[in-house]
Order: sequence, then structure tokens, then C-alpha cells
Amino acid sequence: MSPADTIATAILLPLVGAVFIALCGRWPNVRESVTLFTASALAIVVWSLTPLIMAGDRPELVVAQLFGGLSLAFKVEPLGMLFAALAATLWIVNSVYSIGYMRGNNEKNQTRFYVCFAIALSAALGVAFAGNLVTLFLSYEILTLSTFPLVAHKGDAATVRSARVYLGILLGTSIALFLPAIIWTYSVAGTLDFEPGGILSGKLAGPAVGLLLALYVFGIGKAAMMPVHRWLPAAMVAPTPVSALLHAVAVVKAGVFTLTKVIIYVFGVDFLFAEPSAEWLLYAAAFTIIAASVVALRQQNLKRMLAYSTIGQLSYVILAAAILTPLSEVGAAIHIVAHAFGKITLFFAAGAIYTASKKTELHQLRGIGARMPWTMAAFTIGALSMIGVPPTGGFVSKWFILAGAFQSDNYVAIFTIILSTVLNAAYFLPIIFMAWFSTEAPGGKAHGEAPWPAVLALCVTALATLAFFFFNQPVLELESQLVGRIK
Amino acid sequence: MFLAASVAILVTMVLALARALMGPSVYDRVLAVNMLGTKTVLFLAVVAFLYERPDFLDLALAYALINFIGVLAVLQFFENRHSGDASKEPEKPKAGEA
Amino acid sequence: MMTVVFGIFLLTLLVITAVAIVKEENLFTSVMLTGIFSLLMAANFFILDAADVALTEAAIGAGISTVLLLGALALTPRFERKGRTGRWLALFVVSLTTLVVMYATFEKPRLGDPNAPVHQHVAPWYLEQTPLLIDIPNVVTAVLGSYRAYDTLGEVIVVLTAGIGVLFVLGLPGAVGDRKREDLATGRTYLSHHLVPQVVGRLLIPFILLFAFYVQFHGEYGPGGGFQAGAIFAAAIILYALIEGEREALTVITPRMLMWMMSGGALLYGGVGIVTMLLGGNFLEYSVLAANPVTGQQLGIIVIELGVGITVAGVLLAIFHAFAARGR
Amino acid sequence: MSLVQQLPALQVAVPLLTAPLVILLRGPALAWAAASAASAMAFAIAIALTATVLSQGAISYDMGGWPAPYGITLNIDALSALVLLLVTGASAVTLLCGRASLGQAMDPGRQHLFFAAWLIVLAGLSGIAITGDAFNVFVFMEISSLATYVLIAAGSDRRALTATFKYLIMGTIGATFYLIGVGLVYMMTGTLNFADMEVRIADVTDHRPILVAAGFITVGLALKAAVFPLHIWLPGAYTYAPHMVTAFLAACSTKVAIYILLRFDFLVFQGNFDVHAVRFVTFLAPLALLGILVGSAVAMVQGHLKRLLAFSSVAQVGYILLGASFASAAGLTASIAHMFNHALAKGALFLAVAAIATRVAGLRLDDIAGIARRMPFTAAAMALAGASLVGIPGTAGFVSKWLLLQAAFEQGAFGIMSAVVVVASSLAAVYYVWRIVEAMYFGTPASGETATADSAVAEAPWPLLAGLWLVALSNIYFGLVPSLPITLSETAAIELLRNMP
Amino acid sequence: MELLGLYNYWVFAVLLMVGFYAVIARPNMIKKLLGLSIFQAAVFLLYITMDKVEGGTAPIIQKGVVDAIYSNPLPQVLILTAIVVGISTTALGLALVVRIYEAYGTIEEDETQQLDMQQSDSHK
Repeated sequence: MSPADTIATAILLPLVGAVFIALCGRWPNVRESVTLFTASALAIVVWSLTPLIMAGDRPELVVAQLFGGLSLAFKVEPLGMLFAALAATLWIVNSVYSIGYMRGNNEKNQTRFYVCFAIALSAALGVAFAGNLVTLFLSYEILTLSTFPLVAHKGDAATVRSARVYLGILLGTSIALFLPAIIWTYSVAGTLDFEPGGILSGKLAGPAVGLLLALYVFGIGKAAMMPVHRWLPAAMVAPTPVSALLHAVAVVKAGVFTLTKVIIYVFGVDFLFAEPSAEWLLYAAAFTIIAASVVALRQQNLKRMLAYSTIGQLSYVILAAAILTPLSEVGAAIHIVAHAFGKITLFFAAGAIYTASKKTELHQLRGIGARMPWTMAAFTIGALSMIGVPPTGGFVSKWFILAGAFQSDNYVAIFTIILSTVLNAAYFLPIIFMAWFSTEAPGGKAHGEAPWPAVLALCVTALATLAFFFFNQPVLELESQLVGRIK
Repeated sequence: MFLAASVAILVTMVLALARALMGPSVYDRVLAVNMLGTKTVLFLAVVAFLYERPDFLDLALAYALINFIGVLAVLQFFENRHSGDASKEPEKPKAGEA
Repeated sequence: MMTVVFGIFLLTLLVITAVAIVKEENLFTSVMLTGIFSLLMAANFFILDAADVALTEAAIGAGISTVLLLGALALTPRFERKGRTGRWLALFVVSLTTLVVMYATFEKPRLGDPNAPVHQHVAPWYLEQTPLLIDIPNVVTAVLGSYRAYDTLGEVIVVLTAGIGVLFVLGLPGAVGDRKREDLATGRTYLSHHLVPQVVGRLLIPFILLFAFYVQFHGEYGPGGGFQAGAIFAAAIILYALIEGEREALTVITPRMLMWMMSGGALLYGGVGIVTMLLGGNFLEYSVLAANPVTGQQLGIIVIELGVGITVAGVLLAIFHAFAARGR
Repeated sequence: MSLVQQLPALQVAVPLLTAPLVILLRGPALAWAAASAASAMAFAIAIALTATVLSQGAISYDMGGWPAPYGITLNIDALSALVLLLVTGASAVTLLCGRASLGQAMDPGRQHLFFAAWLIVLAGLSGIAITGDAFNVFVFMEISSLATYVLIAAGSDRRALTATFKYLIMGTIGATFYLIGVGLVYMMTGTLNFADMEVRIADVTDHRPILVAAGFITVGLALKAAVFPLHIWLPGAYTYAPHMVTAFLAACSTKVAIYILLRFDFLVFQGNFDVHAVRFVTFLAPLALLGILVGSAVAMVQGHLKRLLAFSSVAQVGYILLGASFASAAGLTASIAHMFNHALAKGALFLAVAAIATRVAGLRLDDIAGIARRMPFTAAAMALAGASLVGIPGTAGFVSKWLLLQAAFEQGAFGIMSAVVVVASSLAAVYYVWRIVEAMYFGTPASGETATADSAVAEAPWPLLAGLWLVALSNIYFGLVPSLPITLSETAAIELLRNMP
Repeated sequence: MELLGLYNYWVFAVLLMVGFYAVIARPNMIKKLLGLSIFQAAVFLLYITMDKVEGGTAPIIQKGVVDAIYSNPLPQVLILTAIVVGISTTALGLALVVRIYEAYGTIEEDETQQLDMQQSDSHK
């Protein structure tokens, strides 16, 4: 199989899987086996690409020539490879968890759930491997559309209303801002291919750069920069595996990934660094981090709190990218991974708590550590990773971002990171304390752990969070190619 | 000679038209229309000679025939109005509708 | 000069009539005035040298159109209710349009100006070449039947469409039943018990039919042609229907026959086109129909004019019957 | 002459002469078969003509063997080929697969007349698309209009009658305006042939009648094309016409009027008229923008499916005109490509409506709630076509919207403003298409429907479904491989701009 | 005299106005159709006015007459077509009016609109 075939396989596999899942809808066991099988196969296919990328190869696949020199094409580079590998790997874990969660809660329309999930994965891989902005935009929109049924899964009026906010913001920003930005780029640069060093350099100057950047930043609604972040809390109505998909596996990651890619491959780091009108991004990201953390501090609902935490963490990636130093770019890439493991653990834990006890609010969590020790242990690890405490993955990425900020003496970034770490600690630590050391309120229903697949999944991700602290060498190696290119 | 005749016909046409416009009864108008048709036939005939193209008398002939059919159609219209569904139609619009 | 004076006179009458048509609230009177309007218009066309158009306007505008309007009026209210809506907007739009038209007026060529662009291009060619290429006196017929035969085919289809449309909307005239009983039941009467119209009508009908054929086949030499002949033919049958009842007329020309006339004429016309294609010419290139191109042209024009006449007569009759049948 | 050389004449003659045959046929099945065969043949001829145009350039054909400007000449270039493809394709698909839906709308006794009228519409529209004579356009416009009134009046609701009447009045006004304009141009040039007119109009020294002619022709055709604010006939006509008729007309009829408008304004008036370049833009652009905004806004609040789509059509006509009003190659390419792509999207949407109507009584959004469970394929195709209407990448609609925005960015401040309007209207499109999709997929059927009826899959008849999917998939195909419409539009745009200074 | 040569065009404009006004301002459908006929007739006049040549005669070539001036045949052909189109439109329009009267009981456009609105309200 040539590398181009591998790319095609990676994108088509989930789609084929979706068809089979739909066909097997009547037999839940077969259906879920297909899901698991597809997920595993996908992971193998995607991982098989890594040696090539590590070796500096950049395989390409041109699907169709559109018009005016545009094409539908895929091209794998380190950043995309990382994102693809992450999404493919987490899909397996997430599928295991989904089986536990969906069965545990007797959800309806499970077939639709698995089908849409597979389509979303295909779209995520499309985003990851996209070789130009058109392909990326296409995949981005499919991702949005395919996740809508997932968010609206419950189907009651309130859920559909929230899901409408989700869709409206994501689709609206992408059409109103992202697409014009792409077309603007095309009319200026004459191409939309992702090129190391950017395609806009020297073709645009002055405030126009800042404006175009703003179109991208707010057009890519999935990156959840304030004020286009509202879809993320709205999407909390979704079942937990979907939240995990949104927050860790695909959706928000696709957002920050796209943004990073735009900064590196469309604008070019050097070009942006030299352009004063692009500086606002740093401040905007810093603002989002702090504001989101403050809002998270005031939440009472566990999942909403996690959602605001995500908004803050995403802006870490944007902040890191906006620092525009080699180290910080690597930090941005690593943070995508680190946050993914940490946040998926947290959501799995939240879902497990809901499945076992139907508890959703923070104050209900008193003493729950005793009843669900595995879950809460994993939760603790995830939370520590969010704060950035060693030995968790969160520490690694924060380290790189800070190092990058010091490299360019960027005190705004340094201050923001420190302050937000404090805030993160301020909203996570009380929960951990409450869960382990408080006594349960009287009259609570007796319950144990969630179904075993769910627990298994969250333990695996928690372990991965820890492991990332120790074994991050391959990722670093991969992403340092990014730096090598931009240097 | 033809000129004088045609002017005279035109004057008659004006008179007929005046009757058609003023009414007052529907029958006056029907008659006036018929008369105007006749005058047109005459006018065409005269003008054909005036233009030295007497072969255009065909046209005058056609007008005469058509005119007859028109009048018969009107007559039949009234036959049906009076005997058939006359009761459905008020002769004058109701005050409220006007 | 004389033309101008006559024209001004007739046109003034025309305007007065038009205003009266719009102002009049009795729709019946309006329809009567429309007849006058058409006659005046036709007279105008005549003094402007458009003999063919004048004949058509008289036959169709004053004759058929009046009959159809009366037929529709027999089925609908006769009085207009005064409308109050949208007057000012309407006046504004209308005045605007008129001003625009007036604006153009002053750079138009004067009436009868021999140097006007229309008399310099294309038209002289028709007048010069027709005697050589087609050799029939009536240039209007030559243009209509040959140079712009494609337009005329379109026109036949327009008429056919109107026929199809009216039959579709109002329903096809049914088969012939027992006229007397039905008429008794609905209280509908015909003019058969009026002696004068009946006698005059019966006398006239053969002549009208004869005249229709004259107009049809004399179209190459004088004013006339398929459209006018078709209309006059239809008028004759309508006259018969008015006198004897439209059921009686349907026994003369049955509904099925009407359908055949409607489509047969158009098919005859189109068939000529197909035949010319098969003979190696372009669509409607009559020259290939005979060894001598001029003869071919004449033959083609005669046949397509016949097609036009048949379709027009069929459609107009079908429309008349559709309206009349609706009243039953 | 070989058959290939006769194709331009046959393009019109085949449907035009089959129509009179059809009214003689007894029985609706036979009439339908004849009409479908003629329509399919017309489509085949259009494809052959397009291939010839693409390989050899424009074709011309002298009707009756008389050379221009004395006779009537047919001219087929890239633009007419594209319009021809739309007209004949729309007719072939809707006729071939729409029998079930049409049978629903009217009694069998009148169907042969209906099919004859359908063929006449087809002949009229294709006749407009290929003729090179200004008056011939009028004749064929009237042919198609009269027959269109018949088709619309076939709607089962009594409101179809009033809608038809309104259309008849406005359509006739439009045609008469056009006739006045042609008369004025003829008065000043002495010719009716487009190419001849193009040459001779340059010598005209008295500009006033020509300017007024330009006004009348533009307004007249704008009426036919449903350009805002002259669109008021369109929603009623589209809503109450039989569904297949709506699908057919929505795909092509307004586009044919725009086609003539572009021809006249660019080839005859624009280049030869020094002040006209400015006027065309300043006159049409605001109307286009307003049309886009108003059409989209009204579509957002409509509760009736067909009405909603009809108002969306008003907005889409605005897109087409907006591209043209840039008077640039990019703008015209976008405009012409959008004619094609919008026809695909709207055609598929109205076909889906027809498919739904075969199984559901009403067509309000409440009536189609939860329909996706019963008609999964129909709903999916509708969602796909909706995505194309919105301009989701990978669909045909995306291509033209992209081209349009790109053309707008070339235009400076006005272009940016238009781009903002286009984007705003795309958002509106997202909203109203989403309302449909959500109703289909996530709506709960009204209380009258029981659970058993809910779960039973009852798809539309298979021919309808096949046609629907054919069109829906071509939305994807032309979204991914848009070379055909783009090549045609680019060639057409260059042709249209040949007289521009 | 110069201006009198334009009289036909003025009449054309006035007839156009009268007809157009009837079409858009009168709610009665038959009146609309009558207005439409006047509107179209005005255009006929415009065309036929063009064809006239001073001292000319109808374009039917007379045998033996050599120096005759003939008027322009082309506008006449066009208007022949237009007249036929006009009557076709009127006929179809009248058929619709008849059906509308049967379905609504009125042929005033504002009243049918009201009835339509009531109908769609009751459907809600």
C-alpha cells in the first residue's frame, strides 16, 4: 500500500465502518464489534504512517482538481499526523467507554450515535490530513454537521435548542468569517496549499494582516475563542462520550489544530512575528484564558465547569501559537495531546459518575471517592494535568509554552500562564478534596462503580496522561520537525 | 370628392362614438357600436379609392361580415341574460359595493 | 398630409375610447367599447399602409375577441366594483413609464420619414428580392411565410397553446347530447326563434365561408392569409352556433374534429419543415420542395398558410365552445 | 445536410412538433410516454450541441435557408449551450420520473393537454436559448409563458388559479415591455438580428430611444426573471403549481430570462453605449442586493416548504444578477455558473418536495416533521440539496458561491459590501435550510400520527426517488468536478465581455 | 408639422399609460385583461407607425407600376404575430377568470386575496 493509499484508507475506513454500523443496527453486539474493529483498524492505519513522517516524508493524495487551480488534496505533515494519531487512538478508548455509557443509560437511537461518531472521525481525519484550506474547510463543515445529531442526541426540545446554538455558531462563523477569509487569502496569494513558511508572506501588509487573522481566529469557531465560545457550554446537553469527542478527540482539537496550521502554514510564523497588527491575538488568547477560568470557578455543574476549563485550555494552544517562537509552537502541538488525555479522563469520569449515581452538580460529589475509587483517582490525575502538576502530561506542555515565552521575553504570556495555573488549581482542588475527604451527605443512593468498560476506558486515559510525562520523546521528535521547518 | 366623403364619414363616426360613450341605455351603445362599424366599413372603402388601391375593398367586406357577427353575439348575450341567469345579476351594483 | 390629418383624427377618437373603456364600470359597455377600439385601430392601421394588419385586427380584435369577452362575461359579474387600493403607486408607476416613453419620443424619426433607419436596412432587401426569389406580390405574406417562417410557426404554436390552455382550464367540450332537452332544463335559448337574424345569418354563412377561403388562398396576392382566413372561418361557424345553438354547431364540427384541426394545422406546418430537412435543405427552406426554387417557395407558402388557417380556425372554435359549454 | 448540422433546428422542432401529436393521443400513459421520449431526445440533442460547441466553438443555423439578417438565425454558443442543458435536462428528469406526482395532481382526462403544454414550455424555453433574433425571442417567450400558465393552473388548490392569473398579467406586461424595447431598437437600427444589431447600434447617434429601449428591455426581462421587486408573481406561482412543474420551472425558467437579459445588456447595449457601463451596474446591483436580502429574510419566516424555497429563489436570482453587475470576467463566470448550480440545487429540492408530497398531505414544516424516519432516502437527498443551496463545500453551490465572493473581492469597497450581503444571506440560507432538515430529522410528528404509521417506511415511488438522487448526486459531482459548468461559464463570460471597453 | 409627425408616438404613450393603469390599478380581472389589450394595442401602433413611408402604399407589389414606393413590410409581419399572441393571452386569461369566479365567487383581485389569506389562516 502506497502512502497515498494509506491516507485514502484512513479517511474512508470510518465511512465504510459507518455503513456497516448502520447495516448492523439491529444487533447491538455486532454493531459495537464493528465500531471497535473499525476504530482499531483505523488506529493501525494511521499509526503506520508515523515512521514515514518521522523520516521527513510528506505523502500526498490529490482526490480531485476543482476550479482555478484549487484541488481536493491531502498531505500529511507532523502537526496533522499528531492530531490524526491522537484522534484515532482516542476513538478506540472512547468506543469502549461509549458501550458502557450508552448501555448503562439505556440511550435511544444508539445506531445513529455510532454512525455519526464514525462520520465525525472521518471528518476529523480529513481536517488533520488536509493539504489545503479548501479541503480543510470541507472536512471542518462535515465535522460540524455530523456532530449535530450527537449533540442533539436526547432529542427533547431543550436539547435541540442547545444543539441549534452549537450548530448555528459553528456553521455561522465558518460561513460568515472563515470562508471569506479563505477566499481573501486565495485572491491575495493565488493558492491555498499549506506551505512551510506560509503563503501570505510579502503579499499582504499592515492592518489587513490583523484583520485577516481575526477572520480566521473567529471564523474557526471550534477553537472557542471568546466571544465565539458559547457553543461549547451549550453542547453540554450531549451524552458524555460525545462531550469527550467534542473536547478531547475531535472537535475543539480540530479548531485549535486548524488555527495553528493557519498560523504556521498560511501566515508563516516569521511573517506574523514581523507584523505588529497581528499582536492582538496574544492578548485575546490571554483574555480568554483568564476569563474562562474565572467563569469556570463559578460553575456549579461539573460538565459546565469542565467546558469552561476547555475554553481556557484551548486558548493555551492559541496563546502558545501566538507567542511565535519555536519552542512555543512545539508546546502548542504538545498541549493538544496533553490536554486531550487529561480532558478525556475528566469527562469519562464525569460520565461514569452520572451513569452510576445520576449526579451532575459539584456539591453532590462529597465523599464520592469512597464509592468510586477508580473513577475518582483517574479524575484526580486528569485535574492535576489540567493544572500542570508533574508527573502529568499537562506539565510537559506548559513547560514548553513557558520556555517559549521566556525565549521571547513575552511577559504577558508568562503572567497569564501563572495566573491561570493558580485559577485552575482554585477550581479543581476543592473538588478533589471534597471527593476524597468529605463525608457523603446523608440519604444518598448506594452505588458502586460505573459499568466496567467505562471504568476501563477512563483508567487507560488516566494512565496515558501519566505516561505522557515520561514517554513524550517521539512526540517531541515529530514536532521538532515543525520547528526545523519554520526556523 | 372622396376626400369630402371621408371627412363626412369621420364626422359621423364622432357622433356615433359620442352616443356609445354617453349611453344612457345599453341598447343605445349596442346600436352606436353597430353604426360605428358600418361607418368604418364605409371609411375603408372610400380610403381604398383615395389611395388608388381598390383591391383593398376586401377589407371592407371582411369588416362588414365581422360586424354582423359581433352584433349577433351581443344579442345572444342578452337573450341568455334575460332568460337564464338574469336573477343572479343585479342590473346596477349594490350601493355597498360601489 | 391627408394621412396625417386622418390619423390624428382617428387616434384622438382612439384615446377617448380607451379612456372610456377604463373608466366605465359596466363591463358590458367596456366590452362594446373595446369593439369600437379595435375598429378604430384597424382603420388606423389601414391608413398607415398596413392592410394585412388591419384585416387581422378587425377579424380578431373586433370579431373574435368581442365574442370571447362576451362569452366570459356571461359567466361572471357584469359590474366592476370600485377599487381603492394601490391607486397612487399605480399612478406613479404609470406616469414614470409614460415620461420615459415621452423622453425617447423627440429623437425618434418622424412619421413617414423615408430616411428612417428602418427603411434603410433589411426591408428594402425584402422589397427588392421578393419578386426574384419568391415571386408573389404580397411581400408581407412572403416575409411571414418564408423569410420569417420560423416566427410564424411559433405563432401557430402560441395559438395552439391558447387552445390547449383554455381546454385544459375549462374542460373539453363534451359530446353532443340532446340539445332541446338540455336547453330546456337550463333555460338557455338561442336566436333560432328570432326570424330576422336567423334568415340573414343563414344567408350569410355560406358567403362568409366562401370569403374565408378567398382570404386564405388569395393571401399571396392581396391582404390576407391563414390567420385572417382561420379567424373568418371560425367566425362563420360561431355565427352558426349563435343562431342554431352551439350544440348544433358541434354536430357540424365535432369536438374530435376540432382537436384534429388544432393539431393538424400545426403538424402540417411543421411537416413542411421536416420534409425540407429530409430533402436536404434547412428547416423550412421551401426552395428544395420543387425543381425550381421559386416554385418551391410558392408551394411552401401555400401549404403552411393552409396549416395556419386550419389551426387558427380549430383553436378559435374550440375556445368558443369551451366558454359556451361552461355556461350549460 | 447531415443530421448533425440539423441539430439546432431539431432542438426546438422535436418538442414543438410532438406537442400537437400529444393532444391527439388518448390516455394519459401514452401522452406521458410520448412527451418523455421527446424530452429525452431534446436532452440528447442539447448534449450533442454542447459537445460540438465545446469542441468547435459557436454554431449558427439559418432557418429557412435565409441568411441573417433577412431570415432568422439560430446561434449556439457556450452560454446558450449551458442554458439549453439546464432546460432540457430539467424537463427530461422531471418528466421521466414525475409521473406519479403528476398523476396525483390532476384527473386523467386532461393529462394529455398538460403534457402537450409541458412540451411547448420546453420548446419555448430552448427556442429562446438558441435564437439569434430579438423578435423571435418574443415569440418563444410567449410560447413558453402561455404554456407555463397552463402548467401552473394545473395545481389542485384554487389559489393556483389566482397565482396563474397574476403571473399571466405580470408576464404579459414583461413581454410587452420587451416588445417595446425591441421596437425602439429596431426603429433606430432597422434590424432584429442580435449580431447585426450589435454592429449597427454603434452608428446610432440619437441615444434617447436606445436608452429607453435598454430600460424597457431590462425591466421587461427582469419581470420575467423575477428580479426583486418584480418577483411578486413567483412565490404564488411556485407554491401552487403541481410539484413537478415547480421543479421544472424553478430549475430553468427564470434563468432563461436572465440569459436574454445578459445577452442584450452586454452585447447589444453595454459596449456601444458609453454611459451604459455605469448604468447597468448602478441599476441592477442594488436590486440584486435587495433581492438577496429580502428573499432570504422572507424565506426565513415561511412556514410552507414550497413558499420558503420560492423566496429563496428570489434571493438566488439576486446572486446571479449581482455577479453580472460586476461586469467583470470573474463576476460573469460566477453568475453563469450559479445559474447552473442553483438549478441543480433547487431542482433537487423541489423534486424532494414532490417526493414528500406523494406520501404526506400538507407541505408546511409541521407536516413534514419526523419524515426522515419514514422516507429516509428522500430526506437525505433533500438535506444534500439543501447543503448545496447553502454552499457547503463539496457541493455545486459552494463552487459558485466561492466564485461570486472571489469576484466580489476584486471590486473594492462595493465588492466588500456585496460580499457581506452574500455572506449574510448564506447565513440566512443556513437557517432556513436547517429548519427543513431539523423538521425532517428531529421533529416529532403531529399528534394525529400514531406510532405504527411513524415507524413504517413509506418511500416515494422509485422513479421519483431515482431522479431525485440523480440530481442530488450531480450536486456533489459538479461540486467536486466542476469543469463542465466552469468551462462553459468562462467561455460565455469572455464572449459577453467582447464589447466592453 | 415636425411635431405632428410625432403625434402617433404620443398617442402610443397615452394608450400605454391608459392600459397600464387599468392593469395595475383596477382590481377587476376582466378590466385588467381589457387594459392589457389596450396596452398591447399601443405597442402595435408603435410598430405600425414605423412602417409608413411618405407617399408609400401597402407592400403588395402592383404589376405594371414601376416607381411605386412601398411601406416597410417587416413591422407588419411582427405585429400580425403580436396580435395573435395578444388574443391568445386574452383567451387564456378569460378562461382563468371564469374558473376563478367559480372557485371564489368574485373576480375582484383584492377580494380573492382576502379569501386566500383567510384560507391560509385557517390552515395554521
